[in-house]
Amino acid sequence: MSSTTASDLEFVVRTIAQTAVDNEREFSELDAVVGDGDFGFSLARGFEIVIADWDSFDRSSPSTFLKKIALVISKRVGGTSGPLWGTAFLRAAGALGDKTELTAEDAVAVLRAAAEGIKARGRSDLGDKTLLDALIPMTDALEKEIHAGDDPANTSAGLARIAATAARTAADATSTMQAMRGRPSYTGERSIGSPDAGAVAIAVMAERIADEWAARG
Amino acid sequence: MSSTTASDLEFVVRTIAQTAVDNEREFSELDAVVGDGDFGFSLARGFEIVIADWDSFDRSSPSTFLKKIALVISKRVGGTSGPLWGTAFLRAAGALGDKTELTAEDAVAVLRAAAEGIKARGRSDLGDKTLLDALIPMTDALEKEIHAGDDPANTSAGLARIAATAARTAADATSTMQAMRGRPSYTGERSIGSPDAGAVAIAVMAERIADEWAARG
Amino acid sequence: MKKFVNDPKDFVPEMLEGLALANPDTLRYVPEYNLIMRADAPMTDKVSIVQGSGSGHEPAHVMSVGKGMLDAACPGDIFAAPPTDYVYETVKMVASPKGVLLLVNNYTGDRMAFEMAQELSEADGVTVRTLFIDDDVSVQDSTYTVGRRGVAGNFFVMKAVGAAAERGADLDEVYRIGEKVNSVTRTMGMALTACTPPAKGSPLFDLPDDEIEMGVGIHGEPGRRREKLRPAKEMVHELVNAVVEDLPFTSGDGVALMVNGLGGTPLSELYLVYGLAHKELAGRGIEVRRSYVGEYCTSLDMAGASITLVKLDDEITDLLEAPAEIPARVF
Amino acid sequence: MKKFVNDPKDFVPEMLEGLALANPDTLRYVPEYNLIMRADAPMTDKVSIVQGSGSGHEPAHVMSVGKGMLDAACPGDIFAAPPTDYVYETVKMVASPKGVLLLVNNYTGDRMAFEMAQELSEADGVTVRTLFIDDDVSVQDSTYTVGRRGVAGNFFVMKAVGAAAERGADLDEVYRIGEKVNSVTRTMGMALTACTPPAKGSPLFDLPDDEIEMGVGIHGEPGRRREKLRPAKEMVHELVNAVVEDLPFTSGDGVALMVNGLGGTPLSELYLVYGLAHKELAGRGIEVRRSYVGEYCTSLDMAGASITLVKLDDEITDLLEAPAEIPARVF
Ligand SMILES: Nc1ncnc2c1ncn2[C@@H]1O[C@H](COP(=O)(O)OP(=O)(O)O)[C@@H](O)[C@H]1O
Ligand SMILES: Nc1ncnc2c1ncn2[C@@H]1O[C@H](COP(=O)(O)OP(=O)(O)O)[C@@H](O)[C@H]1O
Ligand SMILES: [Mg+2]
Ligand SMILES: [Mg+2]
Ligand SMILES: [Mg+2]
Ligand SMILES: [Mg+2]
Repeated sequence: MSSTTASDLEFVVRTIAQTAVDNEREFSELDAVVGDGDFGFSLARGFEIVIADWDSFDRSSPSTFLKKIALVISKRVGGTSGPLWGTAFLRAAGALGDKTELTAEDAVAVLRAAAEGIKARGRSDLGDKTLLDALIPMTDALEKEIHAGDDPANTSAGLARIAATAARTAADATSTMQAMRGRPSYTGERSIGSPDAGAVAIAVMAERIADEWAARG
Repeated sequence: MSSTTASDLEFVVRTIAQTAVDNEREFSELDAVVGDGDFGFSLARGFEIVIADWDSFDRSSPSTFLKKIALVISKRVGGTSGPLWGTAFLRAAGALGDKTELTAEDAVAVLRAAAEGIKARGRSDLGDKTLLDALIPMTDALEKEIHAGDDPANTSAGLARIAATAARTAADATSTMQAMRGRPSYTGERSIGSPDAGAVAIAVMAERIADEWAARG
Repeated sequence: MKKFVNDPKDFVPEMLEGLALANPDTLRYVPEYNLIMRADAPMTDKVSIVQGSGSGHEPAHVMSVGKGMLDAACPGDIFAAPPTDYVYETVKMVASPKGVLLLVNNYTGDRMAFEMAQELSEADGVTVRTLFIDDDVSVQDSTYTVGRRGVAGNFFVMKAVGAAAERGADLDEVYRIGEKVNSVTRTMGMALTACTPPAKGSPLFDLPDDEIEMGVGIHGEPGRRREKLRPAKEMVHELVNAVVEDLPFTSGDGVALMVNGLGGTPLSELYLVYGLAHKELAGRGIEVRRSYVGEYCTSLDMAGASITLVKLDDEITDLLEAPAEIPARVF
Repeated sequence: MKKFVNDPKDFVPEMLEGLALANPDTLRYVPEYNLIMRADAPMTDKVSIVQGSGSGHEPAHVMSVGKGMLDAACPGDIFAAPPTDYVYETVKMVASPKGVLLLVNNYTGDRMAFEMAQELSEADGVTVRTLFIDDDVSVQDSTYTVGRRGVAGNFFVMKAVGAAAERGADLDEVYRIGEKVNSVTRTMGMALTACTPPAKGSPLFDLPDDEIEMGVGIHGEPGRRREKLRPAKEMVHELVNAVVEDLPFTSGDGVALMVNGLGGTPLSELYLVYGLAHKELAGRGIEVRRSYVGEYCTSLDMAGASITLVKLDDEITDLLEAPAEIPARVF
């Protein structure tokens, strides 16, 4: 079974950041449908600082590194996304303790911790039509694949692809859901018919990670 | 030579009033091109009162009758048109003195007096791209035709048609002129290319008078 | 057209009724003449100040009636000067033994209506003077036009003469002050979008999505020229330039700076414009001593703004600082 | 998009800079945290009042900073709650020994940011209370949403707690007053057009030429339903009805009535709406004792309006009447 190294972690975070910056307009458009159109703007303002300050982050451990990211997000990202994504990165950092080498199981633990943080902060759960509805199914698919044993596809890149596919399917499926949390919930039934912006963002990030992981070879 | 009776005068005034009310929107649209789009609204607010109060006007003489019209216009019509059209009707009344029967020559005198009133009030003249550029050529054509003698076309209805044709030609020709007075003059050369709203209104009124005079037989 | 409107013919009367209902103690509405007046006018010991013009410029001028500013405003229909008769009746209602000052934005129709009303009032024995306001630098004076237009700068004239009258100045003195303020006030505006008169129901002119009208009039009259939409700082630079060079305002001058919204532009943008204009002036050594940001003279729902500068001296500053109690905010 | 804007990312900071330049004696701008604060804050003998929320609602809340209202406002980007850190730093800067009251419009993001900031501040030893404002009757409370939204009615809460704090009330008393005002304040709004966030560059939603959004949120969130544009009196009837029946307001009540413009609707229309609403209330035996017409809480350049009613008693009336010195007009 492949292991996720610290440099893999940096690659993933960096790709998330770059995806947020590159998709600023698209993510805002998604949020405009039944929200207020600022989701892409909010994320991009934080993640562009992540990229700008990239070299300066303390990398003494994977956990410290993630904590730094959490801090940048909390400092600069506003809206609902600021507290949610800040909490997610903070809890992810906490899940790693003082580990220096990371395994695929650690990746699952990190994602679970992030999801639990979002649930607690947002008083939300699976089925409320939020980013959790992409994040949790993606984590489930990843975990299932790891437990399935040493399938030849079971490389880091292969796992990334499986996660991405699961995230996309789940994000698309949010279209049929009615929003129970966040701004779209004000519209009641009118939230049905379009996917959740946060869930789609998770899918786009996971797909980009899978694409580039494959390219890394 | 035909004579213009008091009932002809009432017919003409009534037709002017009805034309103003019926063309409220069109006249405003014309004024919107390089003006402020209220010309039709302003005229209609006055002439609708002329129609509503029609039966109550003092008709002891043609002059008294025109003076009453002038008063209604002055009371209710705002913008540049209020003082101009009010003055025009007042001067027209003055030109009639205590006449009770009116001739075609009297019609010319009335139109001349109206034009002179507008010139004085508006400090304007032929060539400034205003309603004068339809009113004066129309009056000239009428006068010329009367002096041409007893042409068989020289009935009241025939004269009305000649006046209407002249007014229309002249109004259309204002398109190539640059406005020297009134709001369109602020735009300088940009006033070239569209006809003057006031001039077109004169033409539309004259045409309707000619049409209905013919119908009266 | 998307507006709060019932029958467009009732737009102005219904607005004025709302204004009166919102200010029951201080204002009186006279429907026959579209007249809004101070409930306590006329005062026998004070020159009465009247401003009239078309409607559609709110808060100008009906929302400037009150202690320390206007005794009455007599608006016409949307963008139409009031009928002579309304002006004449208004003067009658606020006629004071100390006289009446008529403030008129300089347009053909307004000039005619007010000049005729002045004549009629004088024949009744009322002392009347009429002051024409012409602060707009967009339209250059020339032999053939009626001259520059009166736009947002009229606010400063109203404020100054209102304060002077409240302090008991006589008619000649009030007139002198008004003329002086007008002579040091300059304005330039621009439109991002056209406005829609309620009775017309569609925009007054077509302005493509990427174009603006530089030097627009407050009745939607075309301005100096059409040009491409540009970043705010470039457009503000052009507006400030036109105003500064006209008087001209020079290094060392102390000024009042007004950023006036034309009706459809929110305060957020107006304050952004204010900051840019303030810095433009600072860069030229012109010191902003008083600032005004908001809507003072609008053009219905037009998106756009104008910039006004007033060159201050002690007398003008003192009059602008004086209190006033009107529906619209002034300080 | 047709706006006065340079780089959209700079829209909020440039607006705040303009605000500070226009009020050099009374306001201070702290760019690091988007913070606008009273130049003389914190006062050791007064509870400090802070309101934060997204930008795009001007004059709320940055233009309500001043004596008698807010000690500071910390806006986020357009329509985005401020980052927790900005709120935390703001509290630090205005922390008073008498405590700090945070006023928060009730939205998920704002709640989170302010709750986290309160925890951080309390850990530093500052006494903080947080009041959530939720006057919007459009959104019905339910088990799954975060509850009603805070909209234009926040003005009355700010005004009342600001006055009470200025008079020396302690934190619990100020909180009690804020909660009381919020409990008798109800608002309902509607949009004629969508708004255009500068960074998005296009309208936030599509609203056909003959449709309105009834019950719209101040961030352009869809409301109760789409419906056809109708004469003003019918739409105003619906708005008044929704507000009156919610509390409910009943015959004999004395109220403050606010007609708030959403940014793109001119004063002329707002006064027309005011008149209609006033008469609707009179017809139900509800007496308007104080009136507010203008822009108090906007949604960028959205055309539309909201109607707010506050049920008055002597205590609330007294606090609303108290003077305040802020960039935006309040009386
Ligand atoms: N209570 C919540 N729990 C989890 N996720 C949420 C919650 N509320 C909103 N979200 C997510 O955040 C996204 C919107 O983020 P953002 O635009 O920053 O929020 P807003 O503008 O409403 O404050 C939604 O698409 C959804 O995925
Ligand atoms: N000084 C003038 N002399 C004669 N006619 C004029 C003058 N100014 C304007 N007009 C006429 O009046 C028409 C516009 O009338 P109106 O819309 O009521 O004026 P405004 O809205 O500019 O006050 C013009 O089309 C023109 O024919
Ligand atoms: Mg959002
Ligand atoms: Mg006109
Ligand atoms: Mg006009
Ligand atoms: Mg938001």
